[in-house]
Amino acid sequence: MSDHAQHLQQLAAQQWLIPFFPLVAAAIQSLLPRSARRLSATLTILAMGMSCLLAARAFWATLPVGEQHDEVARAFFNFTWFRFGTTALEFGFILDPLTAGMALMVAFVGFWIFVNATGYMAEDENFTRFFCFLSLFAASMLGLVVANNLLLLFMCWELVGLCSYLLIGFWYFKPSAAAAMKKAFITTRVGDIGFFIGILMLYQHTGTLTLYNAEGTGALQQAGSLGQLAGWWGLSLAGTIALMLFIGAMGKSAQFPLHVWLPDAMEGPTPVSALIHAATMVAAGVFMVGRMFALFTANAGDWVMDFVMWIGCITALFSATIAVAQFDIKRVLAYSTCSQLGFMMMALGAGGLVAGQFHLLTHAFFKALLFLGSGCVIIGTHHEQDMRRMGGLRKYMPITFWCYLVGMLALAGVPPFAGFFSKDEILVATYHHNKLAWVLATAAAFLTAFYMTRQMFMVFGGTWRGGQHDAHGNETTGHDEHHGHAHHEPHEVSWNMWLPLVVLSVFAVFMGWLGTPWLAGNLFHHYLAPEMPAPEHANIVVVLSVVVGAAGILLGWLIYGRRPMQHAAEPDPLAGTLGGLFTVLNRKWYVDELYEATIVRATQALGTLFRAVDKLVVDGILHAIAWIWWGVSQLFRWIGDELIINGGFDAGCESVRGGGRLLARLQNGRVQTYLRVMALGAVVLVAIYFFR
Amino acid sequence: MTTAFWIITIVTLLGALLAVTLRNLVHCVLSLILFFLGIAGHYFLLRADFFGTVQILIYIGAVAVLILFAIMLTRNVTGEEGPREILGMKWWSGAVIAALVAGVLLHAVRRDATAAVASSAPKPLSVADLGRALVGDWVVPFEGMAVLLTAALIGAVVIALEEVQRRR
Amino acid sequence: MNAPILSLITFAPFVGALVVLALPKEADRAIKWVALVSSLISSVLAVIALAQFDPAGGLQFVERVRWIPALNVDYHLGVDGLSMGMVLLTALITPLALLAHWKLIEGVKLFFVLFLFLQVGMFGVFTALNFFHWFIFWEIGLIPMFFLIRIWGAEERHYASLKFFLYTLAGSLGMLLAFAFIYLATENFDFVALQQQAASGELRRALGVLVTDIERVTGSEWDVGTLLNVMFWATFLGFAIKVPIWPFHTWLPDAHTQAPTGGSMVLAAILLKMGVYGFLRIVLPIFPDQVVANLTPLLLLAVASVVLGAFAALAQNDFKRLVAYSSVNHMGYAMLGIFAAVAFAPDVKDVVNEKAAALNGAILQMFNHGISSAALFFLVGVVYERTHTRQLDEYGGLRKVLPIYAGVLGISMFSSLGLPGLNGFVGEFLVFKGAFPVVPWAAMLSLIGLVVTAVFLLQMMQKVCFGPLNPRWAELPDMTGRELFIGAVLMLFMFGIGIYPQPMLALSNDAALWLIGMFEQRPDAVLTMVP
Amino acid sequence: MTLTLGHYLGMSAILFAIGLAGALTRRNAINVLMSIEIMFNAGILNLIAAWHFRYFESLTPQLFAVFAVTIAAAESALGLALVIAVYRHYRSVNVEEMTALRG
Repeated sequence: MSDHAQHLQQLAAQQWLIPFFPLVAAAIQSLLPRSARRLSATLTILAMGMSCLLAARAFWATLPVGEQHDEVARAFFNFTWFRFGTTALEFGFILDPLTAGMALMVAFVGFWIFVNATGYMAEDENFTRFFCFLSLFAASMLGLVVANNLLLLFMCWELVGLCSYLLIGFWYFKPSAAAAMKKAFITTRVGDIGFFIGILMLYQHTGTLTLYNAEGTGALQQAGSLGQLAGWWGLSLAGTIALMLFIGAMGKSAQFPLHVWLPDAMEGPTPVSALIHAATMVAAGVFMVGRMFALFTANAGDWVMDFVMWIGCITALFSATIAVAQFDIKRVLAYSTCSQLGFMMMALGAGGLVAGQFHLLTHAFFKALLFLGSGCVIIGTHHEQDMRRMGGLRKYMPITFWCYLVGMLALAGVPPFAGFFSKDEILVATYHHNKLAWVLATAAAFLTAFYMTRQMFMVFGGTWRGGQHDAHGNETTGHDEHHGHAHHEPHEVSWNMWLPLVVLSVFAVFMGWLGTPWLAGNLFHHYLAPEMPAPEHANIVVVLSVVVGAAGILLGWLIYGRRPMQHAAEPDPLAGTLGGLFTVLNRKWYVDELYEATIVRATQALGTLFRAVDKLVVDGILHAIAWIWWGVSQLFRWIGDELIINGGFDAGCESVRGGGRLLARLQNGRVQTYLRVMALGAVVLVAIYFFR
Repeated sequence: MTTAFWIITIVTLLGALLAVTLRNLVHCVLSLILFFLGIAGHYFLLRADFFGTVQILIYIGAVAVLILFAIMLTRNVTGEEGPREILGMKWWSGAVIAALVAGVLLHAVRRDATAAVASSAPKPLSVADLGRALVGDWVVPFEGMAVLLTAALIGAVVIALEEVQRRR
Repeated sequence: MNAPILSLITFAPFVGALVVLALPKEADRAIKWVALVSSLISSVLAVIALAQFDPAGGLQFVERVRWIPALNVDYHLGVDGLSMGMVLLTALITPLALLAHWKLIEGVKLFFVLFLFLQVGMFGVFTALNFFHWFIFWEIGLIPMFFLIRIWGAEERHYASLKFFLYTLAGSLGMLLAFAFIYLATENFDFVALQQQAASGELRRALGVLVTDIERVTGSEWDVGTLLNVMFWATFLGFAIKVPIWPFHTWLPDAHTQAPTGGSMVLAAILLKMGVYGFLRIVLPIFPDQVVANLTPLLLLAVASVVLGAFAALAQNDFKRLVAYSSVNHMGYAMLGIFAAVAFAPDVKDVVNEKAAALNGAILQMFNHGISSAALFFLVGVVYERTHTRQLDEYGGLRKVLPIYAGVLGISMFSSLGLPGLNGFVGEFLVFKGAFPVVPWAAMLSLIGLVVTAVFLLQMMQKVCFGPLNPRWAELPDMTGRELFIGAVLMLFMFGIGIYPQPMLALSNDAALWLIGMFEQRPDAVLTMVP
Repeated sequence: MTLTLGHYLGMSAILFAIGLAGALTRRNAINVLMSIEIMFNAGILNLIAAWHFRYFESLTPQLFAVFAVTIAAAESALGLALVIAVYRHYRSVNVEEMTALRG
């Protein structure tokens, strides 16, 4: 074993430290009183800083050095969690480029989001709690990234879901937030059932959930042989498992048709949106698919890869169309996240592992930037989220504006910003794989450029429209105390809020160069997957993507830039052109309504049905039995009282009651009645004996 | 023997019937004594002379007298039972049940092969044999019986005394 | 150690009850302390037993004394991996339940005496190895609970207590008859001996002799197989009602809802486990062939418990009823694991380990459900004490005034939901891990339950704690120190087992392997039984 | 016609039924007690008859009869004491009014 490998081994054994610091921070903060605000924030940021440094050290160690750069640097550390039967369930941590890159990104972006959050949440009374949840979130996300075990990954995956539940519902007193938090958890859990089945199948057939181990019997190391076995629905076993895992990823990464929770998740505070719903948590699905890529590609004949690609493609285009018609500043970003995640999935489905993961990284930076930027806008405009009541913010919030512009250009795919290179790589991968998907993806890219331009002009262009409007609804603001300031002019935000924007902007500009084919032959590809051939470049793709990007921006300028909106009440110019379609898009193609009418209704109906079954059928039978008993006892009473005993006997027996009624009729206290019954019983018994 | 049997049987049955149907309690007791006498007669007929004697001593001498005392203690000596209830629902149902029991028992007797055994005219047991057996093999039940009798005696006293104490 | 530790554990509360009986009625504090201390003595002894327990050692701390020679009945106690966890659970939950009623005012003496008797019954069931006194303990568990519900229950306590009593009594009747037959055939009530006789086929042979006798006397035709089947179903019914398995579960929501808080805690945490434990200790060892032959309907019932229980919970508007239905759902997982562990699946790779996962998971699930359901019922009680309503609609936004309560409720809820890191997850994962390869269809159907469980629990959380605060509750005080202590103890176990389940699994693993081995070693017998 | 065991058994069956009828129909507790005595005697008669026809080598039937007579005597003494006590309490010996056992 070389020195380098040994070093990696040591680092892998320390990978647990990366999630450990935020976890400890969360544990400490859960016990802190509400007043310990400064301590809480300091703890969170310090812990995240530690994680960030550790992740950077790990990243450094995985960088290709010397002659061994045609092979992935991978080290892992496994240990026993518990034993059952004659076997044991192992947990483990891994260190390879995929993990290291992702961990560094999560820790780094997370760190700056936390810094921003100290400003955004400055006035919230549950500040401490918020940072506790943030730390827990960071811990679970980092745990997910460093896991060398599918079950550990799944557990962190669920914990990430828990944190999103807690943070989306952070303003729990808003009914919409309370509903959204539940929706997020349940929707992702539907996907998780698929994930769970995948885990169970994988465990059954490989006998382990450890991804890599030294003996070469890890689950992923057996992917090849799984690819030879038959699974369900014409897939190989590996393909079936991959499909199941992908269903989980669909839930987490908000892929159509499990995307519905993501836009609602905007109910949480904006840094949460940035952290969970843009940069990192939703990325978990893409990361997981990347991590389990060996299963997806184990059998070339499987349709699971096409499935992934088409789901991604549909999501990319579908969400992009919705984003065009939204007015909530965060909602536009949310759908754009959906759409970008679709791009990533599409890339993975087209075989572009590197492209997908690369876009994941770059997107994390500029989407976090955009979300934090929108958070700054929201704070700067005193908790205004409706873009129609913004405008002209360029004047009031210059730093935010410039950073936001960088993020927007990166998202729109304008060269040389980060998004251009990564999206380009995706389009190239798709182009080689399926032309139709490529065309649709290009259309989605066009829409992306368009709706981002629209947002820029609505928010920063034109003049301030907020003052013209009466006090806005309580639902869109988390803070009642801000209500009175609604008419104030917007202002620039404090340094701890804009500094993260600046830092992230730098990355949004330069990050993409790591993955350009023109610079040292795609550095990122060599880092992540040196064993895979780099995709062949296709000029038409690049040219076309630049063209559609420019066209989108141009169209946006034509519609929204040339003649800015004057009043908040003014209808969207696009609404006139698109007519009813605009409403459909605005209402998100009515998917929520469809679910409400079908699945939700059906679930509730089933609940009512089974409650009724319990009440009417099961208890009904029970009560029927009880009534039969009662009836028999009544018969006895009739025979006993009316026939055997004098018919006119007193009312003394009438006072029998309740359950005792059963036999109390016979137990009238009269010795002779007992004697009669006894004699009759004897007769019956003897008669049975004789005449049997 | 057969003739004697039938005569005594008729007496016994008559005594029993009257004892359960007459309304005057004292008449009932008198009929009961007749019944006891009949039973004693059967015992003699069956060569269980000792039991015949015991029957007369205990039942007629003790039980019947006891019943008479009870009658006198509870109501006026010739007290009647109240309105006649024959043909009432209760009477009929009781009679039917009794008839059913009789029917079942008679059926059992008829079915049983041993019922056809004729008399082998055994010689009477000596009282001395009985006494030896009682204090020999059967001493434990015998002692138990003694305890039972004592308990009954004490019980009867306590029940009677209870009222006395309460009155005090 | 030669001290009869199991007897001490079992009867310490009994002594406590006697002391309490001797105390004057008015001495509330003394009564409570005596009850708590005697209950805690059992707990301490149980921990001592745990320290000396060797998971691989089979039955331990065995006490065997000739009791009724005429009936061949021994006083026979012992614990193994199947029962040790349950003894611990009883030792843990009962003192907490007593503590939950620390502020009780009415009928203190009777309440605590009944509770201690209840504890005796529960310990007795988990330690007894002879049907004779096992059954006595089994019924002892019933009677105090009946009175606890009847006297300290809520509005419909009369109906609920009677239903509970009649239902469980009717269930145990069949069991008693079945054991009467077994006794007639074998002249034996001892679980260990009966298990061996069942394994060697001796039981069937003895029943065959009995059947010929019966045939000779009655002149009718009997069949041993049918007789065994009837006996199996009679025994099954007795335990199925206790577990409860759908559709024998309807006593449970009523009883739970009407019972006082501590009663519900013990009922859910321990009494239900007596049913599952009965399957492990009695049904599986004594009727192995019948279990295997009837596996499909048994699995169907388990799945029905999981799915229908969850759906029925979804439609409840009563906080306590909802939690009660979640018990049906959760015990369904345990039953699924148990039935999966005995299924005949020769094609599955490494089948012993799969089954070991399922059975260990089921046993762990029993313990976990004990913890989380006790916590949930306790929390229902806490909020009911303050608001005097159980209607979910009437709560809302309680997190604002009861932040600590909301936190504890949230953690307990997630523990019940099976969130990783908390105890529920490990048990459910193991059950599914084992059940999925062995009986895939049942596992797949049960997965529906996982989603619906999440739905109804989150819906409960939303209605209780989130949303705008109902102004009626603006002045509610948060949890007191005593209440928080109870919650904290339970949460400690939730986190402990969730993060490091190895100690719990180590307790049960060898016993589970033994039970599975019993089924695995007799494939011929099993094969002939399967129609 | 020779006399058989059946004759005695049959007769005592009828006597027993008569006693039963009395016990079932009479209202007066003393009457009931008397009826019970009749039933008792019918039973004892069976024992003696069995001894006579079947088990004359054995002492057992007669000894059983001794015990039965003893019990019957004790019973009637106690029963009558009870009747008296009840009469003092209720001022009545009507068994239909003695319903304290009512469930």
